[in-house]
Amino acid sequence: MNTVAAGMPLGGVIFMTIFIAIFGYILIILARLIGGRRTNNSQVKRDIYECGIPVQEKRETKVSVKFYLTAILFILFDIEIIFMYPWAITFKDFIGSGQGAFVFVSMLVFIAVFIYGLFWEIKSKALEWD
Amino acid sequence: MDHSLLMAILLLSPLVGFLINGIRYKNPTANLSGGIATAAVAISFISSLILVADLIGMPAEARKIHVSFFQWMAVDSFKINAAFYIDQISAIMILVITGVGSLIHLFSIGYMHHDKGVTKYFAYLNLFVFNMLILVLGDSLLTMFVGWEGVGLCSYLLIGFWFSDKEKAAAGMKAFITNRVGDAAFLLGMFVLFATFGTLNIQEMNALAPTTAEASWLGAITLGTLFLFIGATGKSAQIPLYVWLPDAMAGPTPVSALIHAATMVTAGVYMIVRLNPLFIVAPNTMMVIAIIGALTAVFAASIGITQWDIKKVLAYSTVSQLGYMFLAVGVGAFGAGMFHLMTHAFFKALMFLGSGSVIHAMHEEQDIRKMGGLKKYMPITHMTFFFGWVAIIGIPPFAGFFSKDEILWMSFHSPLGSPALWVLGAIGAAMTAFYMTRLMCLTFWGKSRVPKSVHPHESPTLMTIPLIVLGILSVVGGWVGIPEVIGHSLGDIPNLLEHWLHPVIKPIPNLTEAEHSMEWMLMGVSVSLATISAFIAYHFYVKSPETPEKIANSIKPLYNLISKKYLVDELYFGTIINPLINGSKRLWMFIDVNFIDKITYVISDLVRGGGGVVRALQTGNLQQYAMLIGIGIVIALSIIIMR
Amino acid sequence: MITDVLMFWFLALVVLGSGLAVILFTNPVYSALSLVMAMVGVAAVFVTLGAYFIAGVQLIVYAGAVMVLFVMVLMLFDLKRETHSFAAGKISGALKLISVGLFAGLVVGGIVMSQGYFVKENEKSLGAASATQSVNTVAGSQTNLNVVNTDNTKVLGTVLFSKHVFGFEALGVLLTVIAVGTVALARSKGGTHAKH
Amino acid sequence: MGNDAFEITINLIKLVAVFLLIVQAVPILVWVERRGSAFIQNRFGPNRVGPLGLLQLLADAVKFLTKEDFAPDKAIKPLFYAAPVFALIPAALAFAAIPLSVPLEIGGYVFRIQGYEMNVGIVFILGVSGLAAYTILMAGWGSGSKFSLLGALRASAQVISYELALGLSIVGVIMMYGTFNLTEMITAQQGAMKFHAFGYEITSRFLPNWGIFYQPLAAILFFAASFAESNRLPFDLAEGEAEIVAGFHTEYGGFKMLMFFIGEYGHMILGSSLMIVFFFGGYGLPGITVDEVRSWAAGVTDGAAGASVLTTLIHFLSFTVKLVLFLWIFIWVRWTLPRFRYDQLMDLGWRTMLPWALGNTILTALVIYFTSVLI
Amino acid sequence: MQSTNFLTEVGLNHYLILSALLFVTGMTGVLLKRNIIVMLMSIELMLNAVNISFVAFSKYLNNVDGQIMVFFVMTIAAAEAAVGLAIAVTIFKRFKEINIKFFEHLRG
Repeated sequence: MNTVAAGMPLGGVIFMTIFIAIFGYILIILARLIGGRRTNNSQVKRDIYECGIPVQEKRETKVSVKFYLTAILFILFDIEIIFMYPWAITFKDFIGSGQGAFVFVSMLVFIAVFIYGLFWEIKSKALEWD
Repeated sequence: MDHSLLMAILLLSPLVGFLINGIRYKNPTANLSGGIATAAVAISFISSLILVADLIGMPAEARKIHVSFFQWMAVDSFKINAAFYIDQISAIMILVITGVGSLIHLFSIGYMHHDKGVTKYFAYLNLFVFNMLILVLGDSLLTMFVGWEGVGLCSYLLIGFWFSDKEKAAAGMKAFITNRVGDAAFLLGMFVLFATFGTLNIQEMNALAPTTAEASWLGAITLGTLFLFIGATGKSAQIPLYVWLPDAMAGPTPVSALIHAATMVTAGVYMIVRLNPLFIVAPNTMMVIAIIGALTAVFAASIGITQWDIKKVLAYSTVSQLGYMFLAVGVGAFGAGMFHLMTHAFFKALMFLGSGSVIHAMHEEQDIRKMGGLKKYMPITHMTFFFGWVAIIGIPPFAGFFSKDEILWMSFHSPLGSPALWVLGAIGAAMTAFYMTRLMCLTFWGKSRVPKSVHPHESPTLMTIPLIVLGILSVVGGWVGIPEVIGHSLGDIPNLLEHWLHPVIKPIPNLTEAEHSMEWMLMGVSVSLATISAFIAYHFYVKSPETPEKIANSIKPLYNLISKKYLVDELYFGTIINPLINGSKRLWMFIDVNFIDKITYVISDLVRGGGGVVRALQTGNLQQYAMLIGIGIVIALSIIIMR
Repeated sequence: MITDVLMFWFLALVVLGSGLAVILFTNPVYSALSLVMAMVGVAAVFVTLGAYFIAGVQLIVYAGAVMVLFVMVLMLFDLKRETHSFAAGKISGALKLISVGLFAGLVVGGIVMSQGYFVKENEKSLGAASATQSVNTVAGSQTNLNVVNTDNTKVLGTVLFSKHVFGFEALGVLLTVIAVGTVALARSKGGTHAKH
Repeated sequence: MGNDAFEITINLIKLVAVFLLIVQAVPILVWVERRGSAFIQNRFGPNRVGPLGLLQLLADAVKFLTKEDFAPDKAIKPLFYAAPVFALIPAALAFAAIPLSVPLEIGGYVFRIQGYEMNVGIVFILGVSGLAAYTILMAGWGSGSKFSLLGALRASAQVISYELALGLSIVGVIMMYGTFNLTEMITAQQGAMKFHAFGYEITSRFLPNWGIFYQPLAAILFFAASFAESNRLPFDLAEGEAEIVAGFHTEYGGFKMLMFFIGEYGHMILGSSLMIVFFFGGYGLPGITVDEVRSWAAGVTDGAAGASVLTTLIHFLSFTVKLVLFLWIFIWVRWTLPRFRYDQLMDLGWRTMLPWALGNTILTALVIYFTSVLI
Repeated sequence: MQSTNFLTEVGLNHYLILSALLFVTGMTGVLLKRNIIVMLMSIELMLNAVNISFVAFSKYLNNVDGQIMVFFVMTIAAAEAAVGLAIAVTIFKRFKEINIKFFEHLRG
């Protein structure tokens, strides 16, 4: 087959990223130019949103540590899932070459560990939001 | 299904059972954990059945299933794979291990029902089955050694299962340490064989084995096999390393049935049979094996006559029967050895389980002087025990007859054997009949001597099912190896076992054609000897219970010597263990205190002083540490580059 | 192939530039975002080296997961600009810079000097490229750098699940241990040195 | 990128076209959404400007453009302005990797109807769409408002949580087709249902050979997860009006707001396209292979080029029809189902979908193993 | 050396030098930054640098093991980031302090 169109996708990706970025900024600038400046420039307009009361200066919001815990668990499980990809893609080949059982069992062990971790998290209520 | 998966299931299923039970050992219910453990072994049994069925389907010369999972280690030319193979020999073994094993697991559910550590118990049992399978299936001596050590460990753990009792813990340790002596010899044997053949793979070694016999005592193969045999004496309780087995009866009775009768103790025999092409070319080793085997058979049987503990009697009986197996392999009758191994596994496991049933019924009482007349309380146990009894004393057509007869005949007939060995074997057989009948009489027959506080009862169904199955096996188990002479006269019954094993067993060199008349005569002699001594025992212990005591009193010194087990334990303590301990104590008092401790004090003082100086560097500043690492790398790099 | 050369220099510029930006920004959130940029750049570098799957994993794991965590933590605790973003201490700072400089010089010098060695190694292995181990049997030469190599990932998977299967299992256990450990850590109420 | 200047130019234009395809789809989708919701809720919807209110789009665009562009004082300006621009990128980049039709063959050139052909297409798409979390975080933090920040944290936690289920649910699909390449997947789904099991070849005359019949559970999980990924109802917790105003784009207005919209619809289009590629045969016609269509086209038209154009068009049309159906489901669901609570959302992601996806993976592996090993 | 080729012929050395420079950048960050989280990020930078050289060697030595090592390094790096951040967050929650200088007080 002609490899031309297949090509290296990298150039395309970079081109597209740059193109969209430029396109987006142009639109913003365009909107700025067309939208213009209004004369009303009061403080209230330039404040951030605050349910109709004066803005509270302190921005020390209490954020639940759950968010960051979720992110950590996400990383770990994400990697475990990523490890399954090369397995999934080669599984049929392994079966073909007669090593299916070994690869299957090794992945089962891996998944068993994974499930253990998952159920530990569920049991320890780390994944519970209230 | 492909073989690698089946093999993986066969091996891993007990391991998974071990992990499940081992991890959740705190929730003990005997039914659950025992169910898991039994299922695990039963799965193994099913997959081994499938594997063996496949094996039978193959042509006779190519019967072999070889599975290699991964490379375990590789050092230069020394390569060991985690590979396992099933041939005709190991096929028998895996069937026995997983089959008898699952029956014993089933029995244990009932037997250990009230024990606190029941989950732990089943975890150990499963671990044992796993290790035993590795031992049996391993395709190299090193893989086998892993299982060899593993079963030793499990045996230790299970003998000392009730470790809060000091004596039982000590029995476990005794077993472990005695086994270590044998294991060291096994290792040495491995070294010698590796130096000779450059491989530890069993099949390769068997293929490389020379065809001519090695006459010298110091030849490599003779030396290697001798070392291996010493290893086998440790594991299989032969003279001089048999002392641990009777003590091992401290463990739970199903353990004694599984480990110390049916499977682990036969590992030595199995190892020799598996390496038979090597052993057959070392006639000196064979001679040693045969003599030790025969001596052990008689020696242990004589001790068995004087014991009062039901399990001890069975234990010495096991040692004695193992002696027969070694006698068989020693005279080159490897097939007969395997045959006896198999039948022995059936009837001895049966008898141990039966004794477990009795002990269970008697509320942990093991002394046969306090039993008697149990026949009417425990009909099933009695019936199955009866089958075991007739099997072991060699009454035709029960299992033990065929195997024992073949051993005796081969020890007479084989060029490696001699009439003297046959005489020893026959005496042993008579003694076996005597003490077994004695056990039978004192336990089940005669009048009851059961204390008033004990109410014997039949065991629950869970425990009697294995007994019944094993009882049937003890009856029919011998029919797979009906000797040619009998089979010929009854029609055309083939010796199935011999045909099965034939491709993997090296024939005995210079074996002459058997004379049928001679064989019939010897068979008659041994059977009648056994029958006569059984009748004598019956007479002594049922008809006139006072006679044995009189005889014992008339030969008091000899009786005492025998009932104290020939003072072998004391001998070992006096000559080996105590001097070792005393010498070590002196060494400690002199060298350790005066030199080694001093040196360490000086070193520690130096380190402490130096540490005081270097301590200033530990500021807790992470970046400073990183900087020091960086500087170190820079220096190292510049040395490398400037060089 | 001039486009490949240009691509390399462009990516090198992006990676090094955003790498420098990581340590030069005083606002840690900007640092984190430039690190994301650097990681995406590294993924692109992997693509130029023919490691497509690894590049994808780099995107998913590093750029998509690890850095999300960093950014989240920074935003969670609202860590804004710091007046002194670099450590104090003139002498130690100088020492650190000197050691870093020396290190850089030594490594780059070593790489440049080693030219012949690696090239030789390359040719040697190219000559004896075995079928199973060849990631880019053709990509060893510059001209075929861009060919979409179908078997790359499959070879990776095959080797991972045969030769490195124990490392793989060990990592599975490690990840579970970390998952359990971080949850325990995040829940702890502070250490034994509570001096406040 | 290409051999000669012509080809490079075409390829670049193709990329621009793919992007514009998303951008132009947004006003239409907005209109469909408004009319559709009105239809579902028994209202009229926009019907004043132009026929059927179609010109409402134009009016909206004009209104957005003429809005004053400003940023709050507390906002961190570079991030505040960068966030909407970057919101456009991930979905468009990922969408460009999806094959929309059969390659066009004209005069020795082969033009793929897709932005770029990728061998590791799935991994690339997952990786790039994972970057969408940054735009949300940038917008939330750059606004300098606590509602924005809270909304951003919520949204990103939600997006990454469902990325797990998303990634895991397609492991079974990858296992079945043994490839990451989307074109190969589509090729494998062509024609009537046909598979091998236990040594037999099983064919069906009625069902197409689509992934949905092999992986129904994966399809459901994937579809639900792609709802969450695009922050659509019932998973639009990021902008729960009653709790955190409008989420991470509370402070945005005018054209910048529209760009977030484009990003969201882009994700919607991406999710639908992936559904189509993985489970509904991609651009293929149900039960009919590309070769059959091609031979038919060769009979209808004269010349190879004409046949190729016709084939490509037919398949592009097939893809479009499927895409429209799925987008309609997206809209339909939005106006049918109520919003989840946040704890329910996280529960669903971590404790329901993840184990199910895991079970699906194991089950698929088992079935594949035993059907191919057992005789 | 061959200064004419250096710009136009990209080879293994280019990737290695890129990797080395990136590594040094990260090292500088670890040594000099005060914010513990930025230090962790610098460590990630260093690991990325190492990964580049792994993949470069993998390509030029025709051996896929390098890519698998990258896979493993990424896993370890993610685990390290998770634990490192968990510790940093725990300390921050307790003492409201993120400066590396403060961490000296934690020494035993």
